[in-house]
Amino acid sequence: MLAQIDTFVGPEVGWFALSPLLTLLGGALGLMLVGALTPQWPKGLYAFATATTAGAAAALAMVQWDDITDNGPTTLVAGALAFDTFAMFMTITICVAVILVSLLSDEYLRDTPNDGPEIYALYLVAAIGGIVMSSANDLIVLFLGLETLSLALYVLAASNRRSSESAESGLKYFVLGGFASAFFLYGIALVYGATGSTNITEMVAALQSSADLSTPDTLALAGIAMLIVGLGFKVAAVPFHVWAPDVYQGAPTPITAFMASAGKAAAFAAMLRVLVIALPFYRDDWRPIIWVLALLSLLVGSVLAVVQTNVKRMLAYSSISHAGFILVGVEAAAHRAGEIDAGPGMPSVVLYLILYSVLVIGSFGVVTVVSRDSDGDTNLDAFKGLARRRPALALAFTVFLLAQAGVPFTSGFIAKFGVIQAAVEVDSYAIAIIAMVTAVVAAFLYLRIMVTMWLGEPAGGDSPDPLAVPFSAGVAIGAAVAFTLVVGVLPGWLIEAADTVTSYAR
Amino acid sequence: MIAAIEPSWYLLLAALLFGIGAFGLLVRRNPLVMFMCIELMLNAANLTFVALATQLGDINGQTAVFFVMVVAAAEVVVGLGILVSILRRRPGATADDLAELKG
Amino acid sequence: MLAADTGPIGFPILTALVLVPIVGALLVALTPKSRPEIPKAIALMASVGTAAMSIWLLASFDTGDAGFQFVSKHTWIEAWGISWHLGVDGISLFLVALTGILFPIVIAGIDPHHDEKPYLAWMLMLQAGVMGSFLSLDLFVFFIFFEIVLVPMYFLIGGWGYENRVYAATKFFLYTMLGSAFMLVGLVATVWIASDDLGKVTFDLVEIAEGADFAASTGRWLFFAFAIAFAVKVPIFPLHTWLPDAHTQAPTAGSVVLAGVMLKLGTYGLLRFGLYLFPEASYWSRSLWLTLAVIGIIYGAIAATMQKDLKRLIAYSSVAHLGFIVLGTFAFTTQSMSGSVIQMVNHGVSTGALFLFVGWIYERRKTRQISELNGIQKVAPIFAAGFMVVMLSSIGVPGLNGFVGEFLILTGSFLTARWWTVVAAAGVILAALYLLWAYQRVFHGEPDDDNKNFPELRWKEGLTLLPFLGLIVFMGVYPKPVLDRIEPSIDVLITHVEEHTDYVEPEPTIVVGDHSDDESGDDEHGDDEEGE
Amino acid sequence: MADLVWLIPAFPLAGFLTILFVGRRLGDPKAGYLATAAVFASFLVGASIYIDLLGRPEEERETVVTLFSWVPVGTLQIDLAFLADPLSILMVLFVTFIGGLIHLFAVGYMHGDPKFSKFFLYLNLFVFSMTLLVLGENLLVTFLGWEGVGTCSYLLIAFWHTRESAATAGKKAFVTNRVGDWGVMLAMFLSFQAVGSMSYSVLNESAETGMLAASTASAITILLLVGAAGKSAQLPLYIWLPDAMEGPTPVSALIHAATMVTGGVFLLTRINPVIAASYDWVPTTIAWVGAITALFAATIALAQNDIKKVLAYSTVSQIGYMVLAIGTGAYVAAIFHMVTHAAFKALLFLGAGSVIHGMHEEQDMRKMGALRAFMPITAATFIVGWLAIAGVPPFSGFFSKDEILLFALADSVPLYVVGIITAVLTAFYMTRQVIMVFFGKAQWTSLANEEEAPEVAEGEPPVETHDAHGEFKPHESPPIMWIPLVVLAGLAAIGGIINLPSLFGIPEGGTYRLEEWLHPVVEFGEAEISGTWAYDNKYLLVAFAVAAALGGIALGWAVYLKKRLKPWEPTLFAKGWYYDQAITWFMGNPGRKGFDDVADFDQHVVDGAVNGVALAVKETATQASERQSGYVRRYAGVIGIGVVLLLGWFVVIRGIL
Repeated sequence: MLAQIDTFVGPEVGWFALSPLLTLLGGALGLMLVGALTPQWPKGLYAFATATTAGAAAALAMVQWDDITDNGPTTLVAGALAFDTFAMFMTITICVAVILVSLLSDEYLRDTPNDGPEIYALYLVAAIGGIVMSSANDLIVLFLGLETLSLALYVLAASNRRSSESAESGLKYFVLGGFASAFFLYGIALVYGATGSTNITEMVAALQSSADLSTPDTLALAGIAMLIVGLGFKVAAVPFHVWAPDVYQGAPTPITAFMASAGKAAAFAAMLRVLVIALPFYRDDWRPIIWVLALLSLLVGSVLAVVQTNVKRMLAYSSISHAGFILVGVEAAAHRAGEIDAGPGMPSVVLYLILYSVLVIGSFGVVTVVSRDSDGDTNLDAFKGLARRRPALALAFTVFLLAQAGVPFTSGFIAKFGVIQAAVEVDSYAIAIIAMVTAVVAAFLYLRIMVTMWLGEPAGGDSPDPLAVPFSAGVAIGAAVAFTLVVGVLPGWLIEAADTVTSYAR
Repeated sequence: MIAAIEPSWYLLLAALLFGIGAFGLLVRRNPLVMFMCIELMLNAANLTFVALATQLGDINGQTAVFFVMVVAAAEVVVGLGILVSILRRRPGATADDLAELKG
Repeated sequence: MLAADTGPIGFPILTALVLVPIVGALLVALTPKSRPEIPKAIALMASVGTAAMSIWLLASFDTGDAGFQFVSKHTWIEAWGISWHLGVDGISLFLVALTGILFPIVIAGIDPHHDEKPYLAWMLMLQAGVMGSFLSLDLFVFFIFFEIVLVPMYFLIGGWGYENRVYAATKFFLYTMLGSAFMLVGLVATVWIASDDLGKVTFDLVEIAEGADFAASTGRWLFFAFAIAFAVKVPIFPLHTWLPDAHTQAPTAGSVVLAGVMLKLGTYGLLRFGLYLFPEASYWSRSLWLTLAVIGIIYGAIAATMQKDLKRLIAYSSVAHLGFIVLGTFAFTTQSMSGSVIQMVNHGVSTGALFLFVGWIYERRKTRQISELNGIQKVAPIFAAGFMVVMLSSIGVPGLNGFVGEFLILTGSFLTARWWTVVAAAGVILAALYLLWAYQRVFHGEPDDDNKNFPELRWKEGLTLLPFLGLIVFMGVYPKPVLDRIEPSIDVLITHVEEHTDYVEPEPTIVVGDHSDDESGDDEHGDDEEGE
Repeated sequence: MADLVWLIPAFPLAGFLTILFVGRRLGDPKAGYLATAAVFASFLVGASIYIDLLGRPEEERETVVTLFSWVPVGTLQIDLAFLADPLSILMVLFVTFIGGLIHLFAVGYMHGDPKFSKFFLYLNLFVFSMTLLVLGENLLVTFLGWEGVGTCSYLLIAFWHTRESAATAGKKAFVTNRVGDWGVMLAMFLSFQAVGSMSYSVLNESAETGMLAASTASAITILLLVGAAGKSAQLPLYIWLPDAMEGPTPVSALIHAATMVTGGVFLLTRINPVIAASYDWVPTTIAWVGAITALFAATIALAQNDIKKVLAYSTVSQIGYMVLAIGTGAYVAAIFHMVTHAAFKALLFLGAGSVIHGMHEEQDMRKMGALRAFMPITAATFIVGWLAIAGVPPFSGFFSKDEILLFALADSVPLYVVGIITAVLTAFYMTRQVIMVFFGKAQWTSLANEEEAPEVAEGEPPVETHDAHGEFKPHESPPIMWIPLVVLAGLAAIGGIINLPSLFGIPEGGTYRLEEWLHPVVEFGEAEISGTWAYDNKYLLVAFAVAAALGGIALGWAVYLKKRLKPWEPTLFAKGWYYDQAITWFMGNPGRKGFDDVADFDQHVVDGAVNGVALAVKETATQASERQSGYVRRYAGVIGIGVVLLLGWFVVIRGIL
């Protein structure tokens, strides 16, 4: 390694391979610069620009996909980034999230009023961070991605300057986030000390070469503990979930949607990178922890949701229980970590991530539209009799809720089924059953919302004023519904795509 | 040379700093101080990096520190921004005053 | 069930049976609010079409063939080894037919009173779900239909039910979902474990059942994972308490469908996915099931006797009746199991009809409390007579459908589970007790002022009732055509059990009488033996 | 001809369907005549089949007519088949003939009832079921009829359903019968398990050839005895029959005297080879059940004041005789007595009906008396019936009862003693009734103006304008009602000839007709007991029997007409030994309590558990969500705890240990 210092060779950069990232980066910078230099753009244009950028990035990612499936995975920028289907899958997931969320944000921001290039630019930046996280092949790079994402999210959470809740959530998120990422960084440092590198490829090599793992390296173990703290915080796994309900509730609803989708997805991708890909040799050490985290998240998420009265908060808790479900998948992946036949663990996780992202954006999308009308009130009462005021919207929400409950013919069922299948395949029946049972508890929450929508008496009495659904938001929600149902009936293509992520670069 | 001082001392010091930072975050109400604690924790991590890098004779560990410094700076900027927007609404607010969201 | 490879016939009738209601539901949902008459028309067309197809199915079903017929099999989710595999055999045939026939009657005959459009949409959805569950031969497909049924039923109860509907609907949804939670895990486990024997991952029921051979301990765990879901659905004591609430609170149509076909998902599941998939485990655990069944029979009857709400009473009577079906299922004899299958249909018809009557009583008197009803027979004799016939069939009076099933179940069970049967037979006494007592309180005596003007049976109601009465009498007098179609499949199932266990179906010692009919009987059975 | 046996049930069924659809239009009295015609039609068919069988050699007097395969599953092959053999045809003959007469009577009796046509609807359905019962080729077809008659009896007892007592009585009859049916069903299952069939031919044949184990045979017999006890109102299940008198009187005559209640006796006779194949204690049990019932019911009959209640208990007692006969192997005697009893008991009931009719729905004998002047025909016929049941020669009852007593003695002395005592009691209480109703002082004149509401339940349609107040005169019934009485009286008088004993130098050809006729079904004839002391001293027995009858009558005469002795009617008898009350109390109190407890258990324990879980989750959630305090430093603390735990696991547990 010292050799590197003497004869410095600049890393050759696969520019095309990086094109999704670069597109997003360009988009972000473009928005900032052009937006700063030009007067207020015509309505909807910011959102449109953002969506197109993300769309382009996603399209490029798909192009890369074929390239990878043909030539196999590699690493980029001197092994800093992994260039594999896993990364691309997450890239697409995050881009989809950006598209939907930016469509959702359009009217919302104009009402707030908070319309301008900043928010959208931040979406793109956050997306970049997320993508870097999920394609990082070096822990430091991963940390950078994480911070990029997090800082963007802190700002976004606090972005509604008129709402004290927004500010509070921003601060809480920031303080706790900084706290957690400090642990994460310290974890990286310790692991670095144990393995002599932060580059995943070299780490694995080092661990393989180190003859015996029989005498466990305390330094490394402590590092792993710290890493799990950081990751656990990002995915909002109990007991590192404490921030999620408050932040989800306080942040502007579209932002919440973004956190719950892109944020969670990136975090789980990072978790897979760090634990499953980078540290398979310690899998017996960290798998039980994942098991416990999954258990706690499932229980706390589903149980606490029961007594909530604010829909955003309900969905926050439900997203915690979903995190538990995904952790079940991670736990399944852990059984086979580092093996040639990686098993269905990782695919089930990424599948769950993309499906859940769309679902949760759709759900929060409905909340956005409803709260627009009830000036920001997201209490359950605001949803009373929604079916009378806007049946289509109520139906859409019903679809999302049923999907989250894991009812067949929706994407949610496919997601849960995949995870359960993965868990069962490695004989971890206990957690699978627990997951399904807690899903029943969680179902109560969804039923509760549905009852309010369909059977509750709307404020307007018998002739309630119909509720206006903004165009772009409508498009986003409609797209989400369509995706949810289509995947629910024809999931084959997506499953096959997800199955390829097990051949990752390292 | 620095052989006089064992490398492990640096690690211990770093751990100590990290602990102080974490502890501070738990006990102090003033948001600014809480930020500082986070900074402290980050720098503890930095120190660890440096120490380990020298111990391993590997340059990457030390370069990492620079990245972290940048991140830390960015964090402070964002943090102060949020904090200012809060304090503008409610001067002298402490961390405990911000508990609207709960349950 | 070897005949699974009988290729799909020209017209995928079974797929159509599932899809037509779904399409109907979508069309209903899409109709504009301004034209309220269209949804009803569409719903009727869809359901009647389905009915027609199911009747055609009955007609063109090959009686002798024990295996699955009209099979249609297409790959669906290749990555997970899931295929759209539908088929019908003697066990499912009549449940499919009942599902097909029941819905148009209910849709045409019962008025939801408000929000007809979504009501119809949900009804059709429900029909599709039930159909799918009865037809599917793929574990995954079965599960999704089994599970999806909850949604329309939840909305029907919650949206068109009575005072306490939300509680009942939620209880129903969560309770059943809890059951299926275990089944899902068990189902996936079954597939993975079976894949070791089969060398591939497939959810195909037939392939697994015929190909895989589970170790006793494994099989038992898996069986119980399935059984819990079915036990809740049936419902088997002590998992039954969702039923009275759901029945009482559901709208009339909901109750009819619930009793008519939905409860059969449980008993059918036990036969198709319990015994067929896990013969060893189900045989091993038979005592448990027999005991629970008998408890259900007696307990349900006693509880029914003491109900103050007429609908609740009938709900508990369902618990008792389904106890008989479970008893027959786990007695493992040709008679008892055929009896169970035919009893599924019979119970559907009689109890469905009973719920119709309760619904009509409620429409007239706005109460279901027995104490508030009296002397109706004097003011509405025809109404009372209709109720009487249905009640007698539910009591199990020979010559009506209810008896045939119970008799077969008990006769068969007596061979393998004598003492259980002795107790179960006593349930027949109780059945008479609670129904006659209820009848006396509601229909006999002098009507008081509230009941003096109780309207007589209306034409529309009479027409709705007619098919039920027809079936009640026909299946009581001439069940042969039904039994002939059921028996071969049952024989195959029993042979399947015998192959996987040390069980041997007891043959009654035949005394070759000089009686020609008995000889013919023996010959016929001889043929079956060769057939197996 | 015998192949047309299916016509026998077909006619009543046709009548039933016709009345079902056009009954209301036919109305009163056409519907009644139609029903009557249907029944007599099947009687004619029965008669012609009888002639047909008579023309055949004895061993060919059996035809099986299979309509269709009813319940075919695997080894279980049950046809809807009829068996035309001496026994069944005999049953058909008297069921349809007496039934027809009762129909005819009912046309008059039910005249003016708003539900006239429905009444005959039920009656025809009943006859249909009854014929199924007796013609059944296998246990299941019999059971079909068995339950059918039970249902009809339920419908007819509760015919005046607006009367609470009627409704309750109907329910009681059905449920009690169900208890018996439970036995019959189990017997069927056992038969299937043992011989793989439920057809009598197979069952009996296997019993005769000894392929049927004695244990199984005994079990089947006892279970069928349970069924018989239910249907034929024997101890301990007789309780429903007295209450069944709530039904219209023709119903009591037809169902609860002549036909249905003999079903149990018929069934036991049908399977007599099985009884023969079972352990010795089994017939003895049967005999004693019959004997005790006979005596028990007779004592109760002593103290009844309701004209129909007396007859009801006497019916129970008489059927007791038949069962006793079965137990002692006197199947022929049982059937013989069944036939004669059907005649005279139907006669008595119809007579009672006529009286009630004439007394304007008065049923209390204490309010009657001296009616012979006002309704001579009724009185005359009733007296014939009285002599017949009392067993006075040469009336029919004498011969049949004597035959039974003969077998009883041949079997065991105690049985005979019980039998003879019962005979005395029978004669006594019947005398009492005849005197209270037709002789002595007219009590009704004094009671005429008294309010008789308690006796006449409201809701019962007045047959004609109630002129109870003012001049109240009993009147003879119209011809349509007394013609059947006369015919039945004739039967009751000379019915004995169908099975004369070989006594008093009656020519060989005339004796034991019935026994010969039934021989294909019942091998066991009087010859079997030849050589016993009883057989050798027939004349003595006859003397005893006659003495018993006349003694009873004389005693009754002395007590109730001449008032020589004080009537002895202990409350214990009047209340039927408190047996019914005891059961009713048990059902009402501990029984109902138990049921209630189960219902509560279901609501509070089983369902309570479910709701409890839900509540627990909710509670936990509330508790936990309070932990989510909103203070960021607390959150950090939680995270910190997590960190410590993780470090603990990794460093301590995984690392060092």
